[in-house]
Amino acid sequence: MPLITYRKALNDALAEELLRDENVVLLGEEVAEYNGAYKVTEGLWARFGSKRVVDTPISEAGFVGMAVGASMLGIRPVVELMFWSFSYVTFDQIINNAGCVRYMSGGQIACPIVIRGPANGGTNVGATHSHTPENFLANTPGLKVVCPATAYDAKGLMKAAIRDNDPVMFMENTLLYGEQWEVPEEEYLIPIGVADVKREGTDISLIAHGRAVLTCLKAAEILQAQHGISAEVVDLRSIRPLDEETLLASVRKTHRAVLVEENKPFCGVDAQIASLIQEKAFDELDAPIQRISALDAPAIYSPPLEKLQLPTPDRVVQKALSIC
Amino acid sequence: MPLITYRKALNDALAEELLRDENVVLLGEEVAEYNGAYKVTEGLWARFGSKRVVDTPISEAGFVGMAVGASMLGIRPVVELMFWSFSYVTFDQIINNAGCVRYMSGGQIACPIVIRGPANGGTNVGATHSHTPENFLANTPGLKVVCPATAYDAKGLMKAAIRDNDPVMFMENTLLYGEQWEVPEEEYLIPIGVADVKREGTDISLIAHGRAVLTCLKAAEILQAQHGISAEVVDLRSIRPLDEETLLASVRKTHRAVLVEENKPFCGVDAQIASLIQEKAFDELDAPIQRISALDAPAIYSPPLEKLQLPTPDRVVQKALSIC
Amino acid sequence: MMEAESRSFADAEINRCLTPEEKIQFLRQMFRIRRFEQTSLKAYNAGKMGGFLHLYTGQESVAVATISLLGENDHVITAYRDHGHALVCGMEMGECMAEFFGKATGSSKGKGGSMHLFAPDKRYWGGHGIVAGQTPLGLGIAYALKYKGIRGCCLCYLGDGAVNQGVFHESLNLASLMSLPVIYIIENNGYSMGTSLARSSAFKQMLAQRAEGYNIPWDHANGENIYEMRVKTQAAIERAHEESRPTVLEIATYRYYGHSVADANARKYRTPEEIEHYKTYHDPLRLWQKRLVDEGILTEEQADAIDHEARAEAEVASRFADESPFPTEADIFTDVYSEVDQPVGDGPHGTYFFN
Amino acid sequence: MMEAESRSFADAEINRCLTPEEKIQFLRQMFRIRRFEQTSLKAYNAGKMGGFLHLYTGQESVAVATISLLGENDHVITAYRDHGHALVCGMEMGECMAEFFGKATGSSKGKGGSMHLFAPDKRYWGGHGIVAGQTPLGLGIAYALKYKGIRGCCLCYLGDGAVNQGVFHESLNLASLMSLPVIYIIENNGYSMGTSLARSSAFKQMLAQRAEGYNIPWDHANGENIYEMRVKTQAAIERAHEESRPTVLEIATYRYYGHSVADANARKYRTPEEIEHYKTYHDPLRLWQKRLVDEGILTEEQADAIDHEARAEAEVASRFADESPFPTEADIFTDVYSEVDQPVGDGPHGTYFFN
Ligand SMILES: Cc1ncc(C[n+]2csc(CCOP(=O)(O)OP(=O)(O)O)c2C)c(N)n1
Ligand SMILES: Cc1ncc(C[n+]2csc(CCOP(=O)(O)OP(=O)(O)O)c2C)c(N)n1
Ligand SMILES: [Mg+2]
Ligand SMILES: [Mg+2]
Repeated sequence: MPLITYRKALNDALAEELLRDENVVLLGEEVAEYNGAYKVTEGLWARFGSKRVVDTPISEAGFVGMAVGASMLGIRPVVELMFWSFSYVTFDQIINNAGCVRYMSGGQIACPIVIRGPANGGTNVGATHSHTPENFLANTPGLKVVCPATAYDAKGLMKAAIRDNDPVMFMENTLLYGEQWEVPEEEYLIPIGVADVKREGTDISLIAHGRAVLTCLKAAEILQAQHGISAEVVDLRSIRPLDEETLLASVRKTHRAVLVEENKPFCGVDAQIASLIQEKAFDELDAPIQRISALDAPAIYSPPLEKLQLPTPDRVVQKALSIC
Repeated sequence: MPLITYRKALNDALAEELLRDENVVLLGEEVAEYNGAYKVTEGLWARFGSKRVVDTPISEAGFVGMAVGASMLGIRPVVELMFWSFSYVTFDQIINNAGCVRYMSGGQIACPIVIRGPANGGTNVGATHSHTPENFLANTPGLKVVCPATAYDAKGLMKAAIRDNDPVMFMENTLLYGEQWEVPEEEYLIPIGVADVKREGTDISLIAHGRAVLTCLKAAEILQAQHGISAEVVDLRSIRPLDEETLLASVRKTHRAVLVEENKPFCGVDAQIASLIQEKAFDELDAPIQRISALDAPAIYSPPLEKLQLPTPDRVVQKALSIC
Repeated sequence: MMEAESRSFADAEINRCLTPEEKIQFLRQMFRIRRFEQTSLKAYNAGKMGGFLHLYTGQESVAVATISLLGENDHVITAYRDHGHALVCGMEMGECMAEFFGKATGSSKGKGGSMHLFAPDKRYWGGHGIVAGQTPLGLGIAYALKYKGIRGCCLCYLGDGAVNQGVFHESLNLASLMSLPVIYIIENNGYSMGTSLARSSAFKQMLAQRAEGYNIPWDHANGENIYEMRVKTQAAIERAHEESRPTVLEIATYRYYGHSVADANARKYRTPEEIEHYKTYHDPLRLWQKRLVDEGILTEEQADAIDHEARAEAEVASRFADESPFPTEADIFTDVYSEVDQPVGDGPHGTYFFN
Repeated sequence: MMEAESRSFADAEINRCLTPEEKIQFLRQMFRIRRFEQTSLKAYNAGKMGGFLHLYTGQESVAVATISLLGENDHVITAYRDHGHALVCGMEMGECMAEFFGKATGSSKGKGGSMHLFAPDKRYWGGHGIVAGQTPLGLGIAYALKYKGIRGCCLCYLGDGAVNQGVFHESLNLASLMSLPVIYIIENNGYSMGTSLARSSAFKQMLAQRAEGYNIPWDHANGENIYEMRVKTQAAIERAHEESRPTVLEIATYRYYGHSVADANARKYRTPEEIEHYKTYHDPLRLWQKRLVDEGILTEEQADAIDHEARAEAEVASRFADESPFPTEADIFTDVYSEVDQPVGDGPHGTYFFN
């Protein structure tokens, strides 16, 4: 299988879906002529033209709302937020219009929209540009939320998201765009709501989403090599719907769990996962579930400090050792 | 002690602080001449005039941002959101400007603002008007979040919030405005970050915030009367900062906990509380922590159904029995 | 307004071509809205429904006149004061009233309430509770039409208070920049809740003039005058259909009741005289009825009969709503995700609900 | 611009009263900004800092001219392209450069980065990364001044792309309605990232005209011409001071570098000729220097000396930044809550951080 970047995987997914369905349209700031601030849409404007790949002004509430409205008539907009941090200027359109219109219309209206872009810290862009709102969005019944950790997952999930009839919030990571993974040439889709065991293990479950999955894989190597501990790494992939079965099965096997995320801790995704595990696998737990999240302050700018603010393999190892 | 309503308690707190500090100013839609959509500011415009009690247009992002800016120069704005649901059109101003300006300026700038208003379902106003974003806001380091359940707490916490040098998100409940409690005539403040044991008990801890506290108190009565179970009711009062000690002490005493909130379940406040308890009192738990939240769908309009969507004493009793 | 100008609206081609039956139909629609709302108000006061109820009474002519011009590819979207638009777009009184009552037979199965009436099959897209939240949605409908190559437009209504939400301005810029066939109709009833126009908005001549900054044509019309509104709306529709360009049209109107039925101050921020003056001299229903009588195409008796029919229809709707069942507890969880309601392939996967 | 008009700006009272030293100081400030940025660019390319770095090079005259008029009760707030405003407001190169390097000696202790320079003691309120997010903050500063009865104003800068954020419009309405002494200065450099003005904004004559819809006076100025900017800014300041009324002032300018240093397309959406043309014929630094030489108050040699001083100052700043320590891990948790940093009474109560 060819090695391609996470960025290219997304780009391929978008191109394939643009080709497949003429109702798919990409919208966002700098997505067309500029090829995307992070080049995820590179070449698509040249290939598909100004009708299918559309630059917008800096009006997130306006163009997200516009895309929601268009989706009600059967258009399938894929809207880029240059950063998910900017979702806060269009939060109302996402939560109330995309998230509630189906319900409030008694099921008469569907909203097949994808909103995508990077949601991560770690690139020294400061507090306002480093938000990770997957927990806010997944709190909202009516929205789906996916956070792919690899190029393979990014491609398969993006194609599924575009074909999905519900609004899908698709969270990428600028630190992953340049990373490579094996991705098959043949078409494939990954259903939303299915977690992936990225590494099998028997002693402890490391449960994560997004880039934290890679942090866990590194930690698992260290745990194996230096401590003889066999860690299983579960990648949630999709936050809502959530594949409870897979993560509970892992915990039932290992009886210990460390949850790792780049989200802030208070009411982060892993608060929910911890709450779930302790409720549904209480008697299986040999130790309290441990969590590692971003250090609980606004994202600091200072480059070396910011690295410490996000979960590191070392912190995961230490936490794992504390309960093994 | 005189019995006064939750609404009057807030009104008194606002009046006292307006009188005490000339930098306190109330701002919001219909807060002045109309006396407030829910009459929390009744009489204040007549008493304090147009400089201190200010009507705004329907521009939440504009006037919240304006208030944040004014607070940087030492004004102490108390901004009403007619509903906390409308915070989504000003989410960026709250999270990025109020929440991050202190950090990003390296502590040079304080933002002594209070944003207040009702955050609750249960009044048949539909999905877009029934949001309870205390979990989103408490996720955000830099913001404080309080959710008073009684008139007494509302008054003491509001006065503390106005004097606080950090941005405080103050969440009221339209269903409580008309309820009465004893409130002393002498001045008092309630420090933010201190929970309150609203009822002592030995067999199980019911932990809640906002109106769910009252639901728990009713459930505790039933548990006592009909099942001989002694339930302790812990009112968090403040979500961030959080009085971990008090809630953990309760769990260490009762060894069982049911968490009750009107928040939606996924990454709700109680996900965090559950995560905390299982981590810090793992060996003290005799049963999995149970949670009762709003039924996990957008708020339904239909009046009888909406009643079922929020936690009821009966559901709390059933959950408690399931682990007692 | 000058007598001559008023006559010229009546004489415009778009109005001259109206048949007497069409003109009478406008009256019928206004009566239907008014009687429907009166019946709903009674039901509200009897505790048959909850929450808000934003009456359109006094503004009926706006929805009737503007929507009367729409063809089969033209769409409508509005805010929470949506009863008039819903009925004129063809929704049944019964499904609307049942929605108010929170019944399973309601247009949204009791899930939306009075602010959220929808009938996409009639190209009526709601009913939206967040002030100005519908303005980019209306833009999106226009976008979809243009994208699909359909010659149509979207009428997007908003209030005089709603113009101060930022998203409306973002929408104006997008509408002009992308050349979209959206027509923003500002129903200026002089108040946003208890706040008069002058206390909520800074402007030069009128609110619609803000469109100028976006190079969007704008106009204003008197909401009492159906002929005038039709002329001005028609110009906007032609601009949308022919040039795919947006318009902002401000219509002066008035609401008789409070902001919503729960508006305790309804009679405080406006003088009773002001309200009475409107009812007496500017009631669009009364004025149109008089005009039809003057034009000799209707007698007072016929008008009364129309009124009676409307009352009767509203009564039937109310009974229907009353007798309908409430949704069940299980219904709370339907219509959240299409994938749960209508699984595709081997889905749905994973847990969707977390209680 | 007509020769005569240009002369009349120079002859305006506000410019005639300038001393030679003041005029030379403008040049010095422009050199300081430019050399500071060149040094920072070198440091960026050497990996001394991360994230974004939005160079103001080409626009220096705007901050210099407009801020030159401010008195002790006048305030400044801007967006992320903030180096020029920061230096002109009196921030030291060292604290700014250290901030870029993420050092504990930085103006925000390394917590804010280049987009977030603040000096409230100099009435300079940042440095804001969310497009147009600063526009209501500027309004709030003006609000506070008026509230306290202080005769002052706030200059709030934004870009040509930022005008399309809704919150700016909400701010305009509030500014006019509440009569606040805020002056919005649109630094129109023709591009928002890679998008030209024409592709991002619909307008009639110019962006500032949108102010008209809010009954706010507006004007425009040529960013090459310090005298003109001073005249037009002064009019706005007087309006703010005397009448407590807002103004929108659009200033035509140009940035030489990409949107940020990380802008890979910097030379794609604009032709190299366009950029060269600006540098050659419209460089504000060069133009002002020439003018001062023409006015006979400066020699080329003196100008070179000023340039040298600026370079040297920037070098010192860079060394200072380089040699400064990074914050410690514990510093991550300070400056989040004042109550934690400076406890009042028996506080703080409860848990503030949740790792
Ligand atoms: C963002 C937001 N802010 C506030 C409200 C509360 N609210 C509902 S309607 C309304 C007044 C709107 O007035 P206007 O736009 O003139 O419309 P009208 O009610 O007169 O039809 C207000 C303040 C809301 N629903 N949404
Ligand atoms: C709400 C928001 N959307 C998008 C961005 C990303 N962004 C930062 S600057 C910028 C361009 C702004 O252009 P302009 O306002 O003209 O200012 P200039 O950079 O030219 O000074 C964009 C799109 C952002 N920071 N905030
Ligand atoms: Mg109105
Ligand atoms: Mg620009």
